[in-house]
Amino acid sequence: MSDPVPLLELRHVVKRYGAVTALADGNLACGRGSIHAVLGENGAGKSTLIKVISGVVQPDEGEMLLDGTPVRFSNPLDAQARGIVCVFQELSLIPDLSVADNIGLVSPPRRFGLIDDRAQRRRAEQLLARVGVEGIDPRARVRDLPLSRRQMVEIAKALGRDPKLLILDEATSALTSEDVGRLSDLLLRLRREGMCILYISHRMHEIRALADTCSVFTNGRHVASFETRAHGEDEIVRMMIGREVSQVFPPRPAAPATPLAPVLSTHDLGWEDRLRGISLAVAPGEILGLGGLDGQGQREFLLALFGGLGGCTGEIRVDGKPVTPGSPLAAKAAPLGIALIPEDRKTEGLMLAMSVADNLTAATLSRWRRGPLLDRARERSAVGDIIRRMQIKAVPSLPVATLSGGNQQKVVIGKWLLDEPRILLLCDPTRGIDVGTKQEIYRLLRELADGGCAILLYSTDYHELIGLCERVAIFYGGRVVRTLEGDGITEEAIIASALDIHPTTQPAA
Amino acid sequence: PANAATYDPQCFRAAAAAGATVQLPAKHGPYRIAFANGFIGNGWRVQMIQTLRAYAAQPDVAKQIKELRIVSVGTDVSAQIAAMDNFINAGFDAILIDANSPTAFKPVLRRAQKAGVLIVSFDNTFDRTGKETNLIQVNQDQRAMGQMMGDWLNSTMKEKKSVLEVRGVPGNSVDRDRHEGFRAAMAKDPGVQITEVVGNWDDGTGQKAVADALAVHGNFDGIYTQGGSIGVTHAVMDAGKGFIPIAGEGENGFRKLIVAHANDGLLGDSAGQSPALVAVALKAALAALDGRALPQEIAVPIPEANYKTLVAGKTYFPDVSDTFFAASDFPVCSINLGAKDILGASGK
Amino acid sequence: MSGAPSRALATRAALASRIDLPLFASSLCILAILAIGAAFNPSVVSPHYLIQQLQSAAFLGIVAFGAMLVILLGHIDLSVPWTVAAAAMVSTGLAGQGGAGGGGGGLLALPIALAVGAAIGFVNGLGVAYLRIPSMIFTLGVNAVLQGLMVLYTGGSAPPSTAPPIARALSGGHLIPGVANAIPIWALLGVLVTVLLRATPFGRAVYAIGNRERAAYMSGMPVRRVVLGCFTLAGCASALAGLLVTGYAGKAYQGMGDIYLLPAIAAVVLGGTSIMGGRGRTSGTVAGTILIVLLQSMLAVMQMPDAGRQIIYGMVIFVMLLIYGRGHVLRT
Amino acid sequence: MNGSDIRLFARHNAIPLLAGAVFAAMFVLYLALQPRGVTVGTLVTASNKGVLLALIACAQTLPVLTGGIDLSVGAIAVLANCLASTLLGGSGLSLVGGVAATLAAGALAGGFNAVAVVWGRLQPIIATLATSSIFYGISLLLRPDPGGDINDDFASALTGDIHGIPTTLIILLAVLLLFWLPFRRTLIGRGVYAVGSAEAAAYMSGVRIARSKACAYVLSGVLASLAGLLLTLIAESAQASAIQAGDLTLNAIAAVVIGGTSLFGGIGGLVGSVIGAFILRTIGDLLFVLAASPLWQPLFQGLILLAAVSLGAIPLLRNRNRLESFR
Ligand SMILES: Nc1ncnc2c1ncn2[C@@H]1O[C@H](COP(=O)(O)OP(=O)(O)OP(=O)(O)O)[C@@H](O)[C@H]1O
Ligand SMILES: Nc1ncnc2c1ncn2[C@@H]1O[C@H](COP(=O)(O)OP(=O)(O)OP(=O)(O)O)[C@@H](O)[C@H]1O
Ligand SMILES: [Mg+2]
Ligand SMILES: [Mg+2]
Repeated sequence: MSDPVPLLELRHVVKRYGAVTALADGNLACGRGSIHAVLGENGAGKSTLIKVISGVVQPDEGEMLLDGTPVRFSNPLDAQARGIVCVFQELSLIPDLSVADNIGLVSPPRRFGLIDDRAQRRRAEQLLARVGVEGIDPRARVRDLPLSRRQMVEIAKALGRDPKLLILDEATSALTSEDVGRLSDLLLRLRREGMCILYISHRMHEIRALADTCSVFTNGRHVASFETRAHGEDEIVRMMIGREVSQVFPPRPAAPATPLAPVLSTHDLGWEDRLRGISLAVAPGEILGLGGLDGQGQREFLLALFGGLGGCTGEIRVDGKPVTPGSPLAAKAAPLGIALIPEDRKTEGLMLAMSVADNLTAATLSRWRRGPLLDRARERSAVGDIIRRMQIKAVPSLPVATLSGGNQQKVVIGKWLLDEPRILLLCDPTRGIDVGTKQEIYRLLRELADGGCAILLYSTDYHELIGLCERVAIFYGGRVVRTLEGDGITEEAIIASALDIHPTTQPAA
Repeated sequence: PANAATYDPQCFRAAAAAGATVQLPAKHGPYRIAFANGFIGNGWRVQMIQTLRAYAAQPDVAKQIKELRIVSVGTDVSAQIAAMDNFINAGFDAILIDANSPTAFKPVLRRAQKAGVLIVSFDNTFDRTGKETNLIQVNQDQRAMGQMMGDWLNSTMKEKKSVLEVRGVPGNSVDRDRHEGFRAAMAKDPGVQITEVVGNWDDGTGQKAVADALAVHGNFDGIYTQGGSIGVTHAVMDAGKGFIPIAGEGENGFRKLIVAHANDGLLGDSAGQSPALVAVALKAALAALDGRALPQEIAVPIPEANYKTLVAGKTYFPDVSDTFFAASDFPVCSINLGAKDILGASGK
Repeated sequence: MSGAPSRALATRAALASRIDLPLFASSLCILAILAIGAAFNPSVVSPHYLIQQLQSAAFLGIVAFGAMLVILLGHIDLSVPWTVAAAAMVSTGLAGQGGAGGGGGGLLALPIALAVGAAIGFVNGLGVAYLRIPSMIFTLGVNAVLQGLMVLYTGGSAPPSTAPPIARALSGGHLIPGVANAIPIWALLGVLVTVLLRATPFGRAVYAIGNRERAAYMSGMPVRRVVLGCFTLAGCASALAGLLVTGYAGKAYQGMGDIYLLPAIAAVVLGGTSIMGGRGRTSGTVAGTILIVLLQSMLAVMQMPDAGRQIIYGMVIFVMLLIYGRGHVLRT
Repeated sequence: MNGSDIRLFARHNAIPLLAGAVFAAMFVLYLALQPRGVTVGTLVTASNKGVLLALIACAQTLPVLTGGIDLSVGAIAVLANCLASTLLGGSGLSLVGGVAATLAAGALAGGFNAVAVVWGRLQPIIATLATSSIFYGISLLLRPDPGGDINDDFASALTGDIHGIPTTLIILLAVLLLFWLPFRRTLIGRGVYAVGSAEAAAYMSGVRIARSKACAYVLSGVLASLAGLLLTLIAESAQASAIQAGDLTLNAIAAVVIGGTSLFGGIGGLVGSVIGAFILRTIGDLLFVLAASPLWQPLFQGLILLAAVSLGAIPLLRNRNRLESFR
């Protein structure tokens, strides 16, 4: 450590939740003017560490030093008063308030003791401009913004508090690469201005591009801190998960000699002003990627196929026959056999307080029936099978809330695997998931495709699209602007089409 | 002295001999009459409104009425006050009211007085301040009713050791008056132990309360219930400890039970608030508007009948619903409405 | 997660599920009330008195089962008062003595009452599940409409209101000597509701919807139909209670359901069902019902003035809730 | 305000604006059908009963905005009614003291709810159900029998008119302008919305949750006691009536919903609730001027109530994203 007195130092911090030790030995030191990455598997204790630093929870043991003096925060407000501001993984925006209200939530400009709306809006505009998203109207309700915009607002809000220490806990998980680029520039600028930044992400390339130092955690313990350049990516991953991650993406099978008839196709599918005439087709065994900037209609497209949108125009065909799924119930039922892994697992994928087993069988209850009653024995053995098959680290009878994010995601996927879908729709399924788990999920998707399942995969991570998909449809403004195929699926091509730039060097596909 | 001077003293009997009288300058009919009802969600109120319409439709009454406007405002006091204000503002000649509160109408009474509108309150009447000149109150004397039931029990009970009193809705003035009257009657015999439960004038509540009291306190020598008499009687029957004298309200079903079980020992006395009070109130309003002198407090005779005096088709109706209130006529006021007249009133 | 913490978690969860705090606490409270009552008057612990309480509890308890189904969804049914009254009044009116279907002991009264209750519940369910109007407010409106309908019904025709024999038999008859039939009916319903909630896809969906409706919908559960079903069943429960109360009191009348709404909700919540939905058991609701009925009866029997009764009643619910709240804090 | 401001405002306040239009239509119809034309008396009458419910609805709105509910507002109003009926007999300073003491009692009752909900962590709906029973019990202790002695000059002045404008309407406007508008722009006021919209996010952001919630319940108690005070002045007496308490509470919830405040919290405001309350009150007035048949009146009232609360469903029915209609 070059800095004699680090801005923040944690020594042997312990945090227990009842019988669970979330953080067993938390050590960390970070100085001004640096970006410090915290790495670890899902459930390694990163978020817990952050929560301790930012006053959300109080440590059971150990000490925390700010500028060399011991501190103890009893709530987030305490920490903020000392210049520690956190962008949480779970967004901390208030959906029903305006963007400006959110940015000035706790310390708005005031006149005569009352909030000065005009000054607050001006300040919001400045901060949004500083993060590079001038396009967001400060008067808009946060509820009306797409997730990626919200994350940018969240970052603007954090900056508005003049932090000495800025913490980003997977703050980029929903951002598009363009936003990430903008954010990186901003962070580097802030570092130059002397801010200390704690950065948590599962995206290795971002960490390599940004971080000066890294700290790795496993099972709640600090295992190593080092200069980012000191170790290669593979080494760091090995430190995190204790094994080699050789090949992230499974090999693609050879394309079939005669192209199979599509199992699912859309013709001129439209919905409100979010989907404009989308025609796509996917064949059994194929993984079709959906790419593009966030919020260009990819989610709506998947939702429309799954019966979640009313008033669609155009046509959806399954096995060549026109269908109009009116609800997820209809979409999953026999002739269609569609499953959707939703974007937000906490509100759309899981009943958090219910047990892992109940969640796993939630989509297939009618299968475990004998007469009018549920056959518990069959249900239990099915749950056991899927837990083993997907290597979910979970006790079936415990609430699914007690699982780490990665395992929660596996439960969501497992729930639909039990239904043996013919068509699987996935909406950003690896958001906030660690490398090891990601790899398992990739392998699983490939396995399913090989078994004849047609897969539509929307991802904000273009490495995933490149590594997994045979074809990638790029969305822009509710349309498919380009379809990339085979070797044409490159980073440059994806970015260029996502921005709706037509590179002259490459012929349109 | 008032009695002699007032109109039709047979029907409009003064509650107290020295009570005030009301005489307004005579107007010319036909009149615009309004009725500001409160709650409507129980059988008594529905029957009362039916009685009013049946009575008002009788030819000799109908010709005195230009308009009869009825509103039911629910249980909110302020809404009822507003309804009265609306009627005053709309220039009605007289307003009938069954009040949600005995005390809440002082201000609106002042306004009515200023506007020269006659107010006739009945059933749930007002606690008067004594300054009103445009107010007539028509009611059965609640205190007397309580006392009457107490006296009857005293004279009917075989032994007089313990009595069960089933009270009405707490905080209500009718409950208070009947209770006081009953206690005054019972005070004549200080040896009697009185157990009190709350029945809310509701059959289900009263039945449960009586059943519990019977289970815990053993038997009683007599019961006075202010309401929910059918439920109370069933509680006694279910307890299987034999019948005891029961003094209760005027429900047709209670009277049917008395008749059916009088020989088994159900000595019953039934006296209650008659829905036909509204007809007396209307009659009084019309008389007062004609310029006749009336007592300010009119005590309508209490329609009482007991196991010895019940007559089918007159004081009880075997073919009519249990929830019908059997005391539906006041012959002294020439109000002779049978069950048929009242139940037919909805035809129009 | 390593093995050790998950094993610890498993034992903790097992412990938590074995000791059902609300059931335990309300049972203790029931015993305490009985002890205090017995000190006041020993006949309080006589079988006769206790069975009588169970009979009253059966009426409230049947309503409470319906309320529980709806509360488990995270909804509430405020139309209970007039559902009880309407089902009772219409069924006695049509099938009671003197009614059109009066023959055969008024046997038709039962199906008629259930049909009326189901229809009302169905309308509630339509408003809540399909129109997406908050249940608290929609059922309040339906309650007002029912009151209006019943005023018209009684005003228009003065229908018969004497309890039909079947209502008397269901509520006060004795298949088991000394035990009013309402009690075994309640018990039977308890078993049925438990099976429905614990062992059928419908029940699983009820908990799922109460936990997170959107996730249940996205899992392809028939969310709207389940909501509709629960409200319909709740309507049936209120209707059945209405018919039993008719049999008990000897007549059907307006306002007969007023005393069941708030106590039923209190019973469900005291039984440990979360008012937000997704958590709760039949056994708790039974205990909560008995607790409420016993408390009300005991306060009346002890000649407590009404002001005191209200205050003590409120305080007991309050304190019980605080105890549960603490238990919850300890568990998480 | 420019065009886009107005559009945004209209979009964010669609339901209150719709409710306002409905109320205007109903009230104009009512006035047009007045048999004797519109007088100050007509307006005072409409205002007095409307403002009473409006104040209770305001009291209900604050807890609802935090995502809670207060089933004891009616009981607090009745409690204040009973208390005020013993305190407002005098004149001058003693009158002022009586008013202050009544409002303080309301604050105390609200404070009790606040302690239960915020620090006791009880579910508001059931906690306030329990406290309403307690408050009603205390009302019965204060006033076992109906009655009370109120300075009638004071009462007449406050329930009359000033230059043709109903005094109670002025009081209501004062509440909205002097309390509500500034309150919404305080940190606590915004905290009320933040907590109702997303409690965890608000905590993470450093909003003082406990303070905002507690404030909502205490202020709710104060507003409810203000309504109780008004009831005392309208009736010049008090009655410990459980029915009246329940009636006010339920009507207030209906008014809140009609006025566009979400029962899930975070959306809405006092102005909408006031409009909702006036709509409810105008239903009865319309039945009066239309001379509806008495046996049909309760049914009409129920149907109109049902229709009015269903207004709030219109935006949802328009919603093409089916997910949005599931929480
Ligand atoms: N509220 C809690 N109650 C019980 N255990 C908890 C709680 N919060 C965290 N834990 C435990 O602490 C461990 C570490 O959780 P934490 O959220 O810090 O992981 P993480 O490193 O942020 O994972 P991810 O990459 O998924 O965000 C989890 O495995 C969990 O078992
Ligand atoms: N009630 C609980 N009991 C035990 N553990 C819990 C509980 N609630 C949360 N946890 C743990 O807390 C950790 C963090 O939970 P959180 O809700 O933050 O997941 P997450 O961090 O969003 O997951 P991810 O980052 O992978 O998306 C999880 O790993 C989970 O194991
Ligand atoms: Mg984390
Ligand atoms: Mg996490």
